[in-house]
Amino acid sequence: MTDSSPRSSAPADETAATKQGIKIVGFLCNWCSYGGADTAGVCRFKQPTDLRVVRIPCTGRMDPLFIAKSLIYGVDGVLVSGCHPRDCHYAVGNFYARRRMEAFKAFLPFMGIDTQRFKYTWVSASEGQQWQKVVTEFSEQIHRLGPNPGVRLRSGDNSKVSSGLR
Amino acid sequence: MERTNTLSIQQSRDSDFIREVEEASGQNLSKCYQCGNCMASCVYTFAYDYPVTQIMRLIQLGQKDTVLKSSAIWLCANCQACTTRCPNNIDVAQVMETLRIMSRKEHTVSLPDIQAFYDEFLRSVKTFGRVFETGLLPVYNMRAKKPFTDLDLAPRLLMKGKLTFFPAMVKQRKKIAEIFEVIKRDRFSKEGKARPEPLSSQPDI
Amino acid sequence: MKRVAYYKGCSLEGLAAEYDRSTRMVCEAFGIELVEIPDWNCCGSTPAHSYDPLLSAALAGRNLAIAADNGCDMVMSPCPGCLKSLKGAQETCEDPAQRKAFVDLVGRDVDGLKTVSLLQLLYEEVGPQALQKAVRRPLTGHVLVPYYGCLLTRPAEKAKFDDPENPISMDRLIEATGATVPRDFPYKTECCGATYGVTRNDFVGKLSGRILDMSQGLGAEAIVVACPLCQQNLDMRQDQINKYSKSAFHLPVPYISQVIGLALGIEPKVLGLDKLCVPADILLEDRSGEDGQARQPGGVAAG
Amino acid sequence: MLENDRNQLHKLVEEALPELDMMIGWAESCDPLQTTPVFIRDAKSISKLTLGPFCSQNLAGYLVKPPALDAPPKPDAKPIGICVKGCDSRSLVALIQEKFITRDRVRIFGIPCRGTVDFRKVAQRVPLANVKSATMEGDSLVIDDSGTPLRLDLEEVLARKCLGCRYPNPVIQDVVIGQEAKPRSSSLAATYRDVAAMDAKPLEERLAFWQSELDRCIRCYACRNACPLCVCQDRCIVETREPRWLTQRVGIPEKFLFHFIHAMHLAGRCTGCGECERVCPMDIPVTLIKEKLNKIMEEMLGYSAGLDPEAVPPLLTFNPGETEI
Amino acid sequence: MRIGVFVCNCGTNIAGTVDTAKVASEALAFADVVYATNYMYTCSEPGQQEIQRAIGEYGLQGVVVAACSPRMHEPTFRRAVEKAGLNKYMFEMANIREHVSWIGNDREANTRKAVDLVRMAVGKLRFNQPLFSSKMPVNKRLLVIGGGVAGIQAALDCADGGVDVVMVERKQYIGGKMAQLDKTFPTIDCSSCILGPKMVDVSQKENITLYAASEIESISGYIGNFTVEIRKKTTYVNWDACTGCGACMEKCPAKKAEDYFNEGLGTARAINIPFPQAIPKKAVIDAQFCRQLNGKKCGVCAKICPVKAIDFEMKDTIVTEKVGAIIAATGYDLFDHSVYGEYGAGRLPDVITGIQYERILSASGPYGGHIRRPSDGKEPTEIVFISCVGSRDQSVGRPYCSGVCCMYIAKQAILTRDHLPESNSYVFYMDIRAPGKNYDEFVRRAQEEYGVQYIRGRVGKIYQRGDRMVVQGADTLLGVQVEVEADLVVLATGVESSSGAGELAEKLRISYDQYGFYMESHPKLRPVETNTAGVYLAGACQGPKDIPSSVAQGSAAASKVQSLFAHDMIETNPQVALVNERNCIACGKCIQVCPFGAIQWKELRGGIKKAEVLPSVCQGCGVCNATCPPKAVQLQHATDNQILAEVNELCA
Repeated sequence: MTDSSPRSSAPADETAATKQGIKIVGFLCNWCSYGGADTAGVCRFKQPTDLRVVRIPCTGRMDPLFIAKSLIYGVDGVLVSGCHPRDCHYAVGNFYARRRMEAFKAFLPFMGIDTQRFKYTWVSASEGQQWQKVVTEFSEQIHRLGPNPGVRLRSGDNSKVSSGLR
Repeated sequence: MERTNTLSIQQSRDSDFIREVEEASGQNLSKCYQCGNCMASCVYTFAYDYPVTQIMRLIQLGQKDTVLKSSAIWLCANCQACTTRCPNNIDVAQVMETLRIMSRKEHTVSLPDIQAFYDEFLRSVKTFGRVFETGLLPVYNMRAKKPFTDLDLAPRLLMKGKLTFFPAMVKQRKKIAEIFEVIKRDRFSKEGKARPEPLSSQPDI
Repeated sequence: MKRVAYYKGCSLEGLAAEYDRSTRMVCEAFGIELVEIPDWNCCGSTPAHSYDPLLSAALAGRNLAIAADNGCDMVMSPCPGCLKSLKGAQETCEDPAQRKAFVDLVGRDVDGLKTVSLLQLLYEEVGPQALQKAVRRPLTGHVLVPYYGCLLTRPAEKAKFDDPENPISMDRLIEATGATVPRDFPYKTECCGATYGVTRNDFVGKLSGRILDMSQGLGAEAIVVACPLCQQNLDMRQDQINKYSKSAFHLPVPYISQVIGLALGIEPKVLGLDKLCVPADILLEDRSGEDGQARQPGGVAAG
Repeated sequence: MLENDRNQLHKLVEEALPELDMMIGWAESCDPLQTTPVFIRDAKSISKLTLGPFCSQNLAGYLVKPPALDAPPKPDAKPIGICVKGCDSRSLVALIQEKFITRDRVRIFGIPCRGTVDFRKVAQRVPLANVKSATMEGDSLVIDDSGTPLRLDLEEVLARKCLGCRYPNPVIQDVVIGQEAKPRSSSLAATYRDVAAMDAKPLEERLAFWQSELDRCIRCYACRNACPLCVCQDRCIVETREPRWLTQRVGIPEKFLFHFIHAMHLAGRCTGCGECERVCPMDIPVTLIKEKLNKIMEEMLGYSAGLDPEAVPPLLTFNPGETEI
Repeated sequence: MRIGVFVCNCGTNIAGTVDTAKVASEALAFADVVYATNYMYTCSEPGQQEIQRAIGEYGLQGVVVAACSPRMHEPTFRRAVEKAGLNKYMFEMANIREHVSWIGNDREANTRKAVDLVRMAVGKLRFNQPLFSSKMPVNKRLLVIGGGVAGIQAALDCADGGVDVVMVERKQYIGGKMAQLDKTFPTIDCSSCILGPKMVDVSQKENITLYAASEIESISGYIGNFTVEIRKKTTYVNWDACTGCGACMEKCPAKKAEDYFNEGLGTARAINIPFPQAIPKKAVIDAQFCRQLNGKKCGVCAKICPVKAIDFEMKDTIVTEKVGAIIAATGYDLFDHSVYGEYGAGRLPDVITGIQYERILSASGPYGGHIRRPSDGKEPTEIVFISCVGSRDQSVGRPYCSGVCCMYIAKQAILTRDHLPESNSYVFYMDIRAPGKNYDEFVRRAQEEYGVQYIRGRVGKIYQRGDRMVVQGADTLLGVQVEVEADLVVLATGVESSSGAGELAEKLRISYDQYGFYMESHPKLRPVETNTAGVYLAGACQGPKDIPSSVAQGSAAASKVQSLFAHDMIETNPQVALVNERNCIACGKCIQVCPFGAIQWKELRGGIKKAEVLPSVCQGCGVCNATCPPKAVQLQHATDNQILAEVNELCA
């Protein structure tokens, strides 16, 4: 096995996860959902603490590979949120994003990554309550799934699975 | 029920009641802003002790006793006018139905004759599987101590051949009675009550 | 041939036997096969629901289950009260929280069935155009008021048929028979007094009284109904109403199925027209000779 | 029959060559089971051209790889002649659609294809070193390994991508050589049989499968280099520092991310020619990854790449109305 | 890079649930961080000075502030670091207030999260580059969309200030809803008397170009430099020639055209000038009713027109205008009450809307200012007003208060009493919303001096009984059902967004709420600005408003425009896409997806093509960046490396 990362031993993984909590990365568009998250904060709508927000200008900026990168490298969940369709600050950015993320969502499980670890949604700057709901539900969903096993091979698990294709 | 013109809100407030009504009816009653449309639309308003708008208000204030003892909830015919026109999409008729069920359970039915009629009706269903109209009325009249109700109709109905003298019976009557029994059992086991209460002062159905 | 399960309900076995008869005749005339649900039981009506909604759902649901077991996908009930119970049973069955309890009591799920009233069946499966073509004995010249009652179209989300405030399906069917319908009868869906005929006679006097009054004011010769309870209140209790409101109404109250049956040329007796308390012989007058002109209905809303 | 087709090809190329800058085709190689690409400029070499079940390479890529990519064609440049099978033609359409090549710059010699041989499947039956020659006889591949000639049913040794082929006949061509071929599949189900089989497995098994397969990946980038639509070449983000998507670290996550990048960059573009899988030295079924995305594109957005040069690839456009895609 | 981290306590707003000292001490351990501290109020003057001091003292090259939302104070801190000599883009914020301290009480988890967010900000900062704005000239012309009172006010204010104004109005006249009103509350002054002179001003100002009967076709460009295509709709009358003499109207034989100005009460001619004071006073042919245009022989207007202005062959034309700022003042529409089956669903002729009643009251209206009912022309004596029809009603999707109905009902009831002293007016209401200056006094006067009967309750049903209508409602104060027999019922239909508001918003690239009202930048502090620079709002397009508020917003928007136009040049936003030519493979996908046409081909020597971003056109959405296969085009300040750095910090 070529993988020599420190996370390759399973028990250490889990203690770390329990101690550090779950990590969810949120890619939020600056105009709507980042504002929605701010609104939720201003209104003191309590939310789970697992989410870490990356501010992006528009969901149109979202290359699905950012999601792939996050999930492959062990982030436990990825939440992308932007303006409601037709409300995009850049008119059409979220329309592009919707197709790309929808296709990516369908693709993820094929590679063995649980599609439930990724969610995209639309929340406007005024929808603080909706944001609270989205974060709470998604965080609960990720907690149910537990820490992301990632794609690294676990030590001692070198059994080859036959491809059966040839 | 006797109306009082003073109300000590905290003393008579039952906040569980608000929650129970909301849960059982599936309606959010804090949406009601007292526009009065239900009262305006209800054709039975003339007969109510509390018009339906006020029933909604009383629930908001948690006035369980007043609500469950009101005659209004038993005079509501469930005609859906209030539900159809409520600007806040509250299913008012469903709330009234919920209150009827609750008042039954709490033994606070203010109009025993209506309950007696309902009970007689259900007894007929439980016994025959169907309602035996001709048989139902005299029994109800006796129980409600209004022996002459609808007696005036009898001759004409007889002439038109509309009165039947033998109840139509469902073959699987046992199955129907079983449904009644299961419901009764679950209903009271859920409430954690020791003994099923009779439906009214009359023998149990 | 359209095959529809038929849930007639207790009233149609007793006081509303003519509704049952005329319903069967009319459906047969239009090639709709009514399959009476074998060994059907009472839906429990309001008393069951106000005792425990699950009782109501189970009683009504048993009938649906039998219908489904017999391979029917549509159930028709001419009684709006019964229909409400049937739809309530389906709602209970669809509710994830109650589904298990329901299926345990009834033996199967019933949410796949379509449940309709007689009016909806005639309006959607036959339709005014087909009816108009089938008319043998047009009711031209007769002014008839359609009275739908409170439950047939309400609440709109559950009934999923016609308009809750101003339904028009029965208007269109009556017009198809050649009769005239006054515009915008305002009490189309106002309650007639419902089950209070027995317990609160005066309610019926007041509520059904104003329906009779408004109808007469609009020049109606008869009030057409699609509910056995409405019919009892307006027809059987018309004398009681007259006594209560010191009036002298004499308005026949036929069922929609009887009116359509007459127009199709079915014998009045076969339709049970003679069973109505207020005789409806006036409907048998042939006015088609009078230039096809309706007697002008009264009131400003006419036309 | 093959002989006739080859003669026809030679004749047509001979006629066309004076008007062409060059002719790209296949020629026999030292390996009886594989041909080699050949670039013909003078008539003497035309006889090298061959066709048949060993012509597995997709030649379309040669039209767009550097230096062709950086140097725009001169206005007076002659067109390039190219031999394409059904699948290769779709790559050509995709390249025309993305404006990497213009239609009038290519003279397309369409070759209806009855499937190409995967030499690795043959190797499972007979050591490759022993194979002296291989010829087609009807639907059989006859291998001469100095013993009794070994007869293999063509279906047994076809490349995986050929088994569910819907487009054996070129979808774009100027001339056609030989007779129309019958598609092996007409349904999504048949084409994506392997994808469906994979989808049917539990999530954990799928992960284990890819972990084990991709563990072998040596990131040689042969798959990328062979892909006719991987037009970035040395600017590919798996190798750049600006931006730096991947490090040189040898780990499963890096391998996963590399294949995700390859797949996502081909989403809505991949025509399923199978070159990536054919060239993989580690025997990893990498085309399968793209097949899944192709299936998603067809089912979700109703789009198959490489059929219509006028179409817009689905991820480069949108439809405001598609609330639930 | 030498990085300084400043963790804000924000009083107890952050420090209450986050251990800010611990966040600072952990941050100090991050690579490149040479200074970290926590501070009571970092945004305060001394707080900013502390940052500036540290930049000097520790030679900081980048600064991270962990505090509130960057949407709040990013500009503040950028200015602060700029003053200390750093490029303002060498700054990052970690939002540990709205996203941390205010949404959870678990101090330990909050602190952990704050540390993560700071680590991500530091990670991103390492990849930040100094960015520089450029200057662009401002085209000092203004486009006003909508010629109602708000738009008129904005146009006149700007025109007075010397700004060239282009006004586009989709109707054939300006004045909007106010032109249809008889009187205005709470002063009862005549609507056309106060609006008329302003309308005339618009037509007479030399620096206002008016396009009536025109709509916005497309808008491109950006603040300081918009290009607008305006569709001049077919009127079949050459307005350059038309003098508004009205001869055509008099002779037009098609008399059954719909009278839109009078809200369908009465009829109009197919060729029409809707009212005598109309601006512009030009005729328009209604193609639906014109005989000539429906294949019948006519052409009377063409024969009668003294200036030969009639042109049956006319087609829409598109004109292009270039402007530097845009004010949207598209106004509102009134709720269609036909969804209320219980109020007759529009079938009862004597159930009318408030705006119809305005026309009835108006001396220039269909009945010459005499109150009559539409069905039979009789003078009504019993008049019922019903408020909240299509307002505060969830069941019809209009849960908001329209804000003006209470007042206009009071006004109409007062005017009714003035016109018909013997009449009785009843107002069914739920609450009386009269918060303006002299408003509540006005409503009280209706009740106290004019004897208007206010009944607290909604109406359940209206139906015809004989010659009158029965209004069946509730008096919730008494707890009784009430019936009023009415000759005329006036429904106070609510305010809804103007039809087509959403389509226009998409052209303007501004947001609108679920009801179609345009979103302001900040509900309190930026009420007439939008999130799209250079686009401003005035009047009811932003939400229901009465005349004084609409006028005030018109002036407010005008002042915003004039402060923009006070500059000859504006700074561009440097957070735009940039092509790394070495990596560009000239696939053209960025050009294909750019929503703004901001990327074009550029030819290098030897005919090699590369993509090139026009920084002044680019809005910075990053779709190109997400699309580019070799990632040659990078959105500055949100580059792949910057986003990846944030993700990497989380994966570490």
